[in-house]
Amino acid sequence: MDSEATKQAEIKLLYDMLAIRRFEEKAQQQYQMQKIGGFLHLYIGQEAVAVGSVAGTKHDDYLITAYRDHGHALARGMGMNEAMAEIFGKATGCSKGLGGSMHYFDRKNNMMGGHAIVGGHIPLGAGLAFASRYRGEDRVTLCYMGDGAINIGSFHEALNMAGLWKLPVIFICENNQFAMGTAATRSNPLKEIVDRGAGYNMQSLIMDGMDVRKVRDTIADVCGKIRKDPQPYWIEARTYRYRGHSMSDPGTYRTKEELEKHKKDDPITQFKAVLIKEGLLSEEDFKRMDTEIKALAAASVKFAEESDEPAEEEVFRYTTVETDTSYKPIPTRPETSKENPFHC
Amino acid sequence: MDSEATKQAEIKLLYDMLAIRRFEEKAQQQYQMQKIGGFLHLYIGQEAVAVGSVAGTKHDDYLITAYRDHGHALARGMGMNEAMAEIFGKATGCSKGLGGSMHYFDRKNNMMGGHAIVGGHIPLGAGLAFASRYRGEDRVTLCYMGDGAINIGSFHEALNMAGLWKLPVIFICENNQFAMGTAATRSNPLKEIVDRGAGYNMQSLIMDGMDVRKVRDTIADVCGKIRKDPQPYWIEARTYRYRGHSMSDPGTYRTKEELEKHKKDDPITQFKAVLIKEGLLSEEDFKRMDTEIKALAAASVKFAEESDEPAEEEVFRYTTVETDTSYKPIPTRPETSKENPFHC
Amino acid sequence: MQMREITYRQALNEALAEELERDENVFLMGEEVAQYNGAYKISQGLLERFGPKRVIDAPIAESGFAGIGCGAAMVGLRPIIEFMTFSFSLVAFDQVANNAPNILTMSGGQFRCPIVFRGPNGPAHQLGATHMHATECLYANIPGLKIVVPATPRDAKGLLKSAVRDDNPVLVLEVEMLYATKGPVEPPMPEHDLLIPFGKASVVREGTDLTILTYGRTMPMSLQAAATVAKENNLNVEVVDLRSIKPLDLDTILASVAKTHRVVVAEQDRPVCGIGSELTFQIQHHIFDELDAPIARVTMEDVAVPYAEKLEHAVLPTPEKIVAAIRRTCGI
Amino acid sequence: MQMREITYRQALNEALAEELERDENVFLMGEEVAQYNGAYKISQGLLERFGPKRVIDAPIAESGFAGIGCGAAMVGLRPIIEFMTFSFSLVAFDQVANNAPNILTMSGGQFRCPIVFRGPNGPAHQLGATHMHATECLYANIPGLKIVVPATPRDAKGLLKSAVRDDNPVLVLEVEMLYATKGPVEPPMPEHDLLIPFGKASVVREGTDLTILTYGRTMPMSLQAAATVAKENNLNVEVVDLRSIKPLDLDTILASVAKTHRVVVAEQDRPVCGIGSELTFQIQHHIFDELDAPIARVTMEDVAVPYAEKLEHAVLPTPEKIVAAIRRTCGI
Ligand SMILES: Cc1ncc(C[n+]2csc(CCOP(=O)(O)OP(=O)(O)O)c2C)c(N)n1
Ligand SMILES: Cc1ncc(C[n+]2csc(CCOP(=O)(O)OP(=O)(O)O)c2C)c(N)n1
Ligand SMILES: [Mg+2]
Ligand SMILES: [Mg+2]
Repeated sequence: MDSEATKQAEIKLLYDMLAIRRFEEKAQQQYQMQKIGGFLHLYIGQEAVAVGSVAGTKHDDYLITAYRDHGHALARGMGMNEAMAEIFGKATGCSKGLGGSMHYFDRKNNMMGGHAIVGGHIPLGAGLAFASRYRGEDRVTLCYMGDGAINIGSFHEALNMAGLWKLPVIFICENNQFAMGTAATRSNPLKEIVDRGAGYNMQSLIMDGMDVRKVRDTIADVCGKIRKDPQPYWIEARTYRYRGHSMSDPGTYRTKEELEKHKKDDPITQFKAVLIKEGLLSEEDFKRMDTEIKALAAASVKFAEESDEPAEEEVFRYTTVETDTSYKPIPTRPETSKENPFHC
Repeated sequence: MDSEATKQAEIKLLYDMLAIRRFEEKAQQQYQMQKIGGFLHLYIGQEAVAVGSVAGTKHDDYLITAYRDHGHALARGMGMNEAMAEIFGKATGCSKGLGGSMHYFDRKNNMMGGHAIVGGHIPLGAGLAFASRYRGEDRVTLCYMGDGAINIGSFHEALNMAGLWKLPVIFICENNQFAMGTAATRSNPLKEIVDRGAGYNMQSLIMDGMDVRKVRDTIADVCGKIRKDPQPYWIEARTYRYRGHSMSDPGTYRTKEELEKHKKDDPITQFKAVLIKEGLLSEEDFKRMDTEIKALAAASVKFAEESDEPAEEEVFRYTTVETDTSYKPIPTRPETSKENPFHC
Repeated sequence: MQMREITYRQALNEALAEELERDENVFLMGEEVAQYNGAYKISQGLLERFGPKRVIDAPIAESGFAGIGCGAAMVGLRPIIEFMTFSFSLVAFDQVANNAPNILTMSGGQFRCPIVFRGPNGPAHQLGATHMHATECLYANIPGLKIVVPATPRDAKGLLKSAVRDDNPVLVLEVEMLYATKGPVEPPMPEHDLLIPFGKASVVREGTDLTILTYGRTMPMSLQAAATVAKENNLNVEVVDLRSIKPLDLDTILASVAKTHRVVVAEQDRPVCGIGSELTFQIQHHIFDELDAPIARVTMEDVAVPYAEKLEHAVLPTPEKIVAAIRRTCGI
Repeated sequence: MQMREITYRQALNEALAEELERDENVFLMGEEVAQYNGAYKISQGLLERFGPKRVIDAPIAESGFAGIGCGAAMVGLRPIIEFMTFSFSLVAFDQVANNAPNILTMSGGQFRCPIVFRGPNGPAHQLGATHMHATECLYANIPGLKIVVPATPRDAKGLLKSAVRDDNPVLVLEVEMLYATKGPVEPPMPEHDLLIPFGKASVVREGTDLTILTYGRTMPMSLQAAATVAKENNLNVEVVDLRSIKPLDLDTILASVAKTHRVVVAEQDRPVCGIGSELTFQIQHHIFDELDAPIARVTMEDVAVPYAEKLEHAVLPTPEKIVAAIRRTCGI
């Protein structure tokens, strides 16, 4: 990449993080105004994980995550309009208003869903990687989960099989230190969450989830290794969530001081300072960027409000489908090599 | 213990192993004569694990295992009559003929069941230990499972909570190297099964499951430690099953040579030779013992045959029970100390 | 006795507190039940009052802690296991269906499994398809489980307390949408020990023209529908709140139907193999000749529940749908 | 076309082989399906023929490999997941109920989940309570799943092949007790591509006096019962094999009932909220006036299935019980 492209790529990291932040602030506001129902789990504080890791992948690598999914979807290229319309329950939403905040899907961006049963998507993630291995593609799957999810059975079963069959999947534990009100130290006996990989003889590492560049570089590096030599990785991303678990959470399980301490590591503030120091960005640039993003977020609300509700038939239409040939599954990667047999 | 008592205890180890062997040979014969239905999973080859580990416990420590459960029940003191009657489906069986071979229960011996859903009993085992911790008893639970069971979710959930809450339970993986036809190396990515404990930060060790004394001493030692300092252990017992997975298994997944090789380590033959060498037993003594045991096994068939079938009402009687005060749960251990609070 | 107006939530909380107080073998375990005071605040204050031995936060491992409860119950503890919602009990299905009820049978009666599984069940509001399972009909199919669904604060308290004292595994399926509703309840212990027996339905509105069989979330909807048709159609509808799904109070059900000859089942679960289908079988089996019209049912639609509010509303039971079913059944 | 007599087991094996041959996206995964040739030998020879990429032994981790199947299906593979028995699918319940069918809805149609779950379902012989679950009524309650239960070799082959080609999650619930039974089946591919559509019941015996609605294990029992009452009571009983539980062939069912006016449901599952209760609801709902007698059902008893052979026999459906139900329903 030439230096201008490099520069743009760096700035895009900041842009994407800020976009997630402003989008969610807007969503939070709408929720408080009761324009949105259901649960709303905000990603604020964790933006570097989604943005950095997505930046370390190719666009056709698969992404799958839990219900705290706005960040991953936006980082992968979903527009704010689609994202906001979904939580408004509109037909123009990324899941046509049928999924809601916890169930964002975006096929064109290979975002294979937010999933709301804790741990339930981890086998799906292994399955996506299984498909890539089956087809001899060098595609990598990124499967995100929370620190609370590592205690449920489906986590174990998926990691075991991923290890056994050398599936090309990175399991990223976004350790934001709490599962709802339960500190990670109260839900598992490990010294460090990264240690859980040892039970699967799996390559394991920790990454600073507040540093977007480190995340990107780690994931890019690991993806490179996996493409050459398919195998799963277990990565603990150390991060923090600034908001409550969901909108109804009073957050009494942590002190103000703890929260403020972590806010000092804010991935956006930190990275903005770095870019300014490196001369890639001025305070002015940042303001302009922020204004632009805020306008997009505001516009997304308008878009969502003005969009139509999904028609009632949609529900029935998507309970079962007619089997037909018009539906095309995701195409295999061009790099497909039939030479790479899948050994179970 | 005086030396005569010690001697008797050593001989009892051999006796108990031989009793299991002969009982199951008889059961196998009855199955082949079609006097028994359902599944029949034989423990032959693994006797040292059950006998040794039970010898390392106190009688009111809890035992729980999977469907390959005859050995554990007999080692714990169940009579052959009750055991044989159960697989004959008779009212005199240990579970009144309602459970069958896979579901042996024996309350008076604190044998908390054979359980037929792979891994499904592991949380129960943790629950028994939880109850002991809750009551401040220094009782230990022995929870056995196969090498195939370590890949299922409930295993993971139970070990995680046992580690978290420091439950007094020994998880014993009887690694007989196969889950039905699947070699352990084809079902998990570990170097050694004992490594799985690392994912739970759990004290872990391997024991030679063909050496009854080593098993007894290991378990006695670990029980002692747990009584002082409650915590779970993860133990891999290396063993081998000589018969098929169940009676219908042709066993084509292993070679005759492999089987013969392992038969050289036969826990009974080995230990008999040791006792003879140490002068605790003569060849004559052994023959007498064997004759006595064989007679018991034969008598158990007669007992089973002559026993009544359970009455039809029994089924309905034990689907739900009347809540009443006549039912007494297992009493707490006399050593109960209310001083030992349970911290979650 | 002076009745008080308390919420369904508070009633459950009192039941838990009274049973924890009464018997030291009783403990409460589940996700966020202790320090967080419960995701839906049912266990508010219990950690403080009873301490961490009796009120226990579990990791996200429903199958594991359901099983731990079963194991502890086998040797005499009386666990109350909270599922944050019963949609999450699906990951523990095998423990609830294969261990809790089978231990008694398979041990030939040697071991009992006195365990309570409780938590909100059935559709809430805009949570999407994964979080909206009404599980009563799934568990009703499993022998050995008792199942109750309280629709009022008084029933919530009295049924939960009875559940804790029952020697069998009992599911107390609560209704999130009713947590904040109020109703009269007897004073707390020690003044009064409120126990409501299982297997007793409650005729919450007497009538002669048609019987609505209902429970849980659709119970207040049924009363509303009955009021509407009373006013608009001059129909006198009887409303029977089943309260207990298993055992079922067939006597009360059949007596009501034998009186009205017409039935609408208003249920919060899905239609196929649901509670309504079972009730239909039972009624026609026992009093075939008493029926003057086909039994109608109002249920969730047989679709994955959509997120969008209007769509969700369209697929869930409503008072309007119950009114329509009543009119259809009465040929109006 | 020359029909052959082959077993139900062989028919399933052929179906798997033909579909694996036809589409390289199809793979078979489950415990012991490859090297061991299947616990019940349904996949005999498939590893040898298609290799370890297509026929895959999984660890004991039903939830995990069911979920892996769903993930693979989302991107275009066509997994066939074998549960060694459907009793073991209970540990994977959430994957089958919450992921397989909901992905389509929740993604607003972006992703399909064309997956087949198959294996023996329902009571076998003397395996005790944990191993005897008939799961059809549990899964029938879940929207988005299709469910078929073949009772003959031909149906086994044709329904399984259709399942593999369906774009929705399909459960093929096989009957272990019928694996060894024989019946006529068309020649294999390429000569004939046997596809049996879902939602079509089959009238396996015509009659005028009473309709037996049945499927799976109780289908041959029903034929036997029909023969008995033909001989002993001069009754001419129609037997309808549902074949497909969901979608249900209401047309055929209602047409038969409208002809005979009497119904016995002979089902292999448990009574409460079972298939029979749903059929009863549907029939009375659609053709209330056509019924001359209450619908009777013959099911497993609502108890944990005991091990002892005689007791087991006592709680399972039998031809004798079906005969008795027929006579009762006909007032004999
Ligand atoms: C099986 C299951 N159990 C419980 C829940 C309720 N629940 C939703 S989120 C959550 C906490 C998860 O914490 P973590 O995995 O750390 O993710 P985070 O919220 O921190 O992103 C719980 C208990 C659920 N959705 N699924
Ligand atoms: C959940 C579940 N899946 C599958 C089975 C079928 N099954 C019974 S035993 C067994 C193999 C278990 O092997 P292992 O744990 O090594 O114990 P072993 O038989 O060697 O004693 C399997 C797959 C089951 N009973 N439960
Ligand atoms: Mg977290
Ligand atoms: Mg084994």
